[in-house]
Amino acid sequence: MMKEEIQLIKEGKRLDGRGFEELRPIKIEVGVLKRADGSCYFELGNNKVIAAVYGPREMHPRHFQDAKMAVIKYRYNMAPFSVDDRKRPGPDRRSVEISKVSREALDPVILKEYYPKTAIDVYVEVLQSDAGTRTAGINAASVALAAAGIPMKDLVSSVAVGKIDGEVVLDLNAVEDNYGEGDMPVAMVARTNTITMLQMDGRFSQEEFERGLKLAASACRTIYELQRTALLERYSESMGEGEA
Amino acid sequence: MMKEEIQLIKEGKRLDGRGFEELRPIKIEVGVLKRADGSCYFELGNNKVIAAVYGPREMHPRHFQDAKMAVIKYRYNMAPFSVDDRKRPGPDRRSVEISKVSREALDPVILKEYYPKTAIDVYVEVLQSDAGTRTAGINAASVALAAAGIPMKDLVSSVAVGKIDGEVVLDLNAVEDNYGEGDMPVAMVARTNTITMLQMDGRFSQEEFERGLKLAASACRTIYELQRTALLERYSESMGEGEA
Amino acid sequence: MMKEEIQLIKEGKRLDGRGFEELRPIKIEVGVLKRADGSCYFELGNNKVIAAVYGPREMHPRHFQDAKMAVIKYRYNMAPFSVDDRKRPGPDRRSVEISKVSREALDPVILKEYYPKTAIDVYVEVLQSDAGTRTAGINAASVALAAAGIPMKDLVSSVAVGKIDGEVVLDLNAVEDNYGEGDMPVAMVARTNTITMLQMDGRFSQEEFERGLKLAASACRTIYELQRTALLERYSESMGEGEA
Amino acid sequence: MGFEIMEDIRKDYVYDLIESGKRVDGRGFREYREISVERDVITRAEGSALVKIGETVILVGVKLEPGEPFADAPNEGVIMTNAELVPMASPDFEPGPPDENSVELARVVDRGIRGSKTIELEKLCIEGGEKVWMVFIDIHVLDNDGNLVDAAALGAIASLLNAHMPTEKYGLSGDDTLPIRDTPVAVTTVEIGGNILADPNLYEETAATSKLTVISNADGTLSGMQKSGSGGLKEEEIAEMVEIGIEKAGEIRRKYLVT
Amino acid sequence: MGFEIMEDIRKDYVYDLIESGKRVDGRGFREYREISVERDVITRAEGSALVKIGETVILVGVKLEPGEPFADAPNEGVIMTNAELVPMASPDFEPGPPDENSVELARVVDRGIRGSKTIELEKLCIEGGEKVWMVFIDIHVLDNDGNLVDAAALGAIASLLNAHMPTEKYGLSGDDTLPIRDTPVAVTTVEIGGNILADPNLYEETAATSKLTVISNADGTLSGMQKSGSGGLKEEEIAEMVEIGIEKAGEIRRKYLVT
Amino acid sequence: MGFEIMEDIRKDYVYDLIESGKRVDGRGFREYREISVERDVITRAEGSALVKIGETVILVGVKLEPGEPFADAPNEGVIMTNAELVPMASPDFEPGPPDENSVELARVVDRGIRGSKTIELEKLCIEGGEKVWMVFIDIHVLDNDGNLVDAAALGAIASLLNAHMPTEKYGLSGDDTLPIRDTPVAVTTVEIGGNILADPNLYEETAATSKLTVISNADGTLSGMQKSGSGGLKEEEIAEMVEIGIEKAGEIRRKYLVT
Repeated sequence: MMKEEIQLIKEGKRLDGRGFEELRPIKIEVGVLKRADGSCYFELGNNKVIAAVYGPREMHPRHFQDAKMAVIKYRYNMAPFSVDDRKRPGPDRRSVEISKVSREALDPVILKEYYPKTAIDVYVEVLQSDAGTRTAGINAASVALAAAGIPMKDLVSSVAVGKIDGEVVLDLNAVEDNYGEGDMPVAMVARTNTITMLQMDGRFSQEEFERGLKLAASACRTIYELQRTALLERYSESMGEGEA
Repeated sequence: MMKEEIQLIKEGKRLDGRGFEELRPIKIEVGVLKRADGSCYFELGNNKVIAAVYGPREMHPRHFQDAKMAVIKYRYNMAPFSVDDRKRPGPDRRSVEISKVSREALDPVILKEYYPKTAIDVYVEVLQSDAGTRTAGINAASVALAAAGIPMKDLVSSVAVGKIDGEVVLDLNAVEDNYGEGDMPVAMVARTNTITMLQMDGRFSQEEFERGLKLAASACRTIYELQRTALLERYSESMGEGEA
Repeated sequence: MMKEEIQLIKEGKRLDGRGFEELRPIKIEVGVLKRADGSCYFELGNNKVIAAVYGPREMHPRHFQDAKMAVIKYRYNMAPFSVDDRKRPGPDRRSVEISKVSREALDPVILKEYYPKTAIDVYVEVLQSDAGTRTAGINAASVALAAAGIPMKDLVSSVAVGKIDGEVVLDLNAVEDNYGEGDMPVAMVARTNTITMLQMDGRFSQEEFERGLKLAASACRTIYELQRTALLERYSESMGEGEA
Repeated sequence: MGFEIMEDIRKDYVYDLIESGKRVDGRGFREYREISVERDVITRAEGSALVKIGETVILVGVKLEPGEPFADAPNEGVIMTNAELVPMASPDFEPGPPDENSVELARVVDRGIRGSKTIELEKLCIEGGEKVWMVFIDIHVLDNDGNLVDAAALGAIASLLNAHMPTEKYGLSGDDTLPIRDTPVAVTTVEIGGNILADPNLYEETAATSKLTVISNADGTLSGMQKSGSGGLKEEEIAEMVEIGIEKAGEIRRKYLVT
Repeated sequence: MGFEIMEDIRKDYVYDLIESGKRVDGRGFREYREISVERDVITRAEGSALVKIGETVILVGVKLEPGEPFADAPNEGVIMTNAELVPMASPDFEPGPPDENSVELARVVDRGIRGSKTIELEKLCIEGGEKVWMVFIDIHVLDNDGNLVDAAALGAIASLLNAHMPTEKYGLSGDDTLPIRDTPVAVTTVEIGGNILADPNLYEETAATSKLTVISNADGTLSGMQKSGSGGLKEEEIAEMVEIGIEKAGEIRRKYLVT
Repeated sequence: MGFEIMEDIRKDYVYDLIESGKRVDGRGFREYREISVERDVITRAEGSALVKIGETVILVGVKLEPGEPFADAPNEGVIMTNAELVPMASPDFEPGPPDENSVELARVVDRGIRGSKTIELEKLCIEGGEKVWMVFIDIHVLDNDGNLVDAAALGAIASLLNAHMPTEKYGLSGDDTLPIRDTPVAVTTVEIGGNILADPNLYEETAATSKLTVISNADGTLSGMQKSGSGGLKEEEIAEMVEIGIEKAGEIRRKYLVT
């Protein structure tokens, strides 16, 4: 059925040595860009993404303004060299859909009514891709929004679960995604267990789905702590600067 | 000269059994869509088209408004599966031209000065094509405009005449169009014999052209009666509903 | 290194018989179009270009207006049949760049502050190309601007210098451009020796570059006189007309 | 943007009604509007279906043409799913290239079919590495009264089930029918004020902040899911939505897809 | 939209003048403005013609290149006609992809040439099913003072008549001239207040509500027709327009196309 | 357009400072901001470099893929240079197809590499006339604080110098490294009030009316030049700019490109 059969689990370990419920290494840097109002570099294994936030700022053209709240725009974009076969620049159908679900993943926590008639632009650039870029992008964007001082109820955290060799596992890499049986990206407000993004690809039993969702929730809590820590560090740094 | 010679007339009859001056079967249904202000489903043989009308409504962007009258917009569009070889979605040069001449076919009867600064949008979707879709579209649009309550001087009716095996005949189907010698779509206000669309393709002598035009005029009068009947039925139905 | 070696200089002469510092024949006609506010036909050897100027006129859309000065727009466009292999209509990357540098070549002489909030449109159509079309276009546009009555400090003149068979020569034709070692289009206000466009392609030593620049300056002075003469002739003609 | 007030009032009306246990059209919370599926309406297409859910009308056409396989699957047919939200279908749809809503609609339907491996793509190889069957699934929305995705997904599988192979047209031989091995069905629910409603109509869709589409197969497994809208959902809500999804899909499958 | 009043005044002026039997430039109702046709102005093109009708100026270039035939006519050359209403030609033309007016212009000229089978496409086959000559007819409008279609059609046929085959450039053999067997000529008339005027200039074109282009061939047959504008025409008016069309086409053909 | 006053004030500030011999960030007139070049940051690309000049950040990636050669150079590899001024990098950049600034940036970098024949294209032939290596140089601007072109050109040559051939991926044999024979370096200066400043930051770039990029090679020859901006330059100014160009290029080359 598949292009080729590859054994993705050997002796209870995944090909990259991870356990079933283990995240890839995460690295977060806040405030990496000068021009943007807020920015965040996010690494998830071999995924490297940057998110930048501009706004609240004037909305153009004016007839797209919302008189009652800010309009969130989200642009997920892959650098041409971020994937194995060069990607033609510009949006394709995949990035249009990812931009939509990512925006909706963040939308519930942003206090948009504070800034009527404005636009808040979130730009995510994927510099290197290894499966999981949309979740990495949402994690980065969430931090960048906070760093830009956009009032938010909470941070959003995101991770995917998948199915390989019949097992539900956390955070697929590209090989697992290509040869696995399913992928399920999730975003949530980790503290309240509120799911703000949920997609599925492949084939899951109802039980596998439920198990996967719980696994994702638990990993989102881990990511949430890393996001908070990164913001705190940045905050204390800039406080330090202020004192100096 | 042609790709292949096909005999299109056998024993005084056309391949589908019709006589030279015979229309394909016509079926008209008014008010087939909920959201549109007016709509009409029109079948002409194997052609299946729907027309929908929205308006008069606000014109965007504003600098396209006409201070003295409504602006008519017409969009002729083919569904990808409406033709033998799948058509790529979106407008091509052919549909751009058909949209223009179709709009101009209807323009003379619409009392545009009643609604200055507004837009009246006419959308025609070709669901299945068998030669004659632009004429079917104009017939449907004319009825949909009336059904939407747009004030009109009269209905516009449309049909094509063509030339096959040296004979001028009415209402070519796809095979006749492909292997015939000429096609001439006509639209007119049947009651006043006012021609509002006239195109020609192929080769006609002056005499053939004049004969063709008369043939089209006569067929347009037939179609006009069918259009009126369909509108009347719909009108009495909705009156009936009103009483109930 | 090159596709094919072609000897471009034989016995001290170039393939078309010109000396190293010799321009191709130039022909200038002013006021060749009725609709444009100013126009100029310019021939440089086998290059044939027309420039047309419209404006100052209202700027659309309004948010591109500059409250303090006119906005100059420049569109360099090649007719599909102007080159050996048919060019697809519409702008490509090359014409986008040429339009930018050409606009910036003319910008310094136009008294834009006289007409705030307006647009001045410069359109250059290349009808036949033989290397040097951007310089021909700038020469034509400069004259067309003057003919349109746009207030200018001075005319801009333009020419390219190049390198063939190791020699720095003036005004490359297409064969020389294809098989030569470098090309360097220059535009300047000839009277004040102010360079307003400078590009380079290929490989020049610093000394060759400096020599080339001087050669271009000298040729621009020649072209400047031809531009002035063409405008004067046109002016005296129209004066003559006025008297008649 | 001029109709905001009306929209607010309408949302409140829908909301209040639901709070009192009712829906605008009198249905039960888990009840679908009337569904109709008419197949083979477009004879020019290899497969087609006109689907109505209430007043939502969608026409799906399937075309089959020989084409080049993807480099990473040289012996498999290719699925291309496209959705056109033509401006005829709603005053909110505009002419132009597909926007994010049409793209999402097409991709969700596509993933449902792909995830369940509905089409036996490996049987659609004509000449390995050179020529395979391209399956174009075109979703043409004619009237939008809400819940486009369920109608589109139903139209897609109904069209596929009846599609024939145009082997003769292309001078090829082989089977007459498109090889189909599953019947994915999409079931969409929305959350309004803590209540879960199946098959939202347009008013309900506008009033809801979260929507979940659940695509499930004949054996009860899930082969696609998509949350949309600017609200969040609780785990329990999702569990309920999935349960409704599987249950309703079964009903729809039995009624409209089993022949 | 700011010049509407001026436009109205101008329309009235044109109209009143015609009512009194005169045209703005003093011509008779069936009279053309001065026509000039200069061929081979663009040596980079295989054929070209600069056509002026009054102050309307159009440059047509014909390029010939080997390319792939269409699947349904594997042994025939391919005609591609394109028109660019470049913004140079009129304050009303805008940069950007072809709008409906350029598309219509190109397609009407194209149909005239196709309908009359002017180009012997079957002689343009290089290698059956693989390689045929592509005939690109590019219409470049330089100055628009009305009646673009007659000028464009005249430029097209004049260019084609003189076009040579670039066989050597592509290492091919064969005839030196493009095989042409007819000379379609377009004649456009407008109706203003019941009067029929040939060769409308821009003012007249704006004042008229109906325009008819009639394309006819050397033998007097018709090979194309296009009504445009937002008005209607009576059968008698069309008959008169067709009659003028055939008559004027004959005059133009004799004067500018017979060598 | 709402920030014009601030922009004017800022321009005056920059201008006045320079008049008094100083730059906004305290640098000397011919001094660059701090430069950093980090190579091989993107392992998915065959070559890459993250370049920072002050707070300007650019990521360049080089991808190599087999493709078709151009007809007029059937035995040579193909260079494709593209620049994306993604909206992340500046409030002034907008999403959408490349505008004139991105096109110019890509073309100037491209010409520098082409003019110096940096890449030995004749060694990139896989199968004459059929298959050659395509070299995609993608410039991704992440943060714009001025002087994009020097950063982009430096990123391009740094990426090329380290790029490996993905022969194995495509089942081909051959050398492991991309054949590079020169190291073109771009040096940009601006003229403000008669003063020439190297490596303008964003404020200076905005205040200046003329900018000149000079690209020079290891042997001191020039392989590209581009004046931009709406002002003019005197011959002496250009001479000074070229001199600075060659001098600074040498320094940068020694420091960042020689390994």
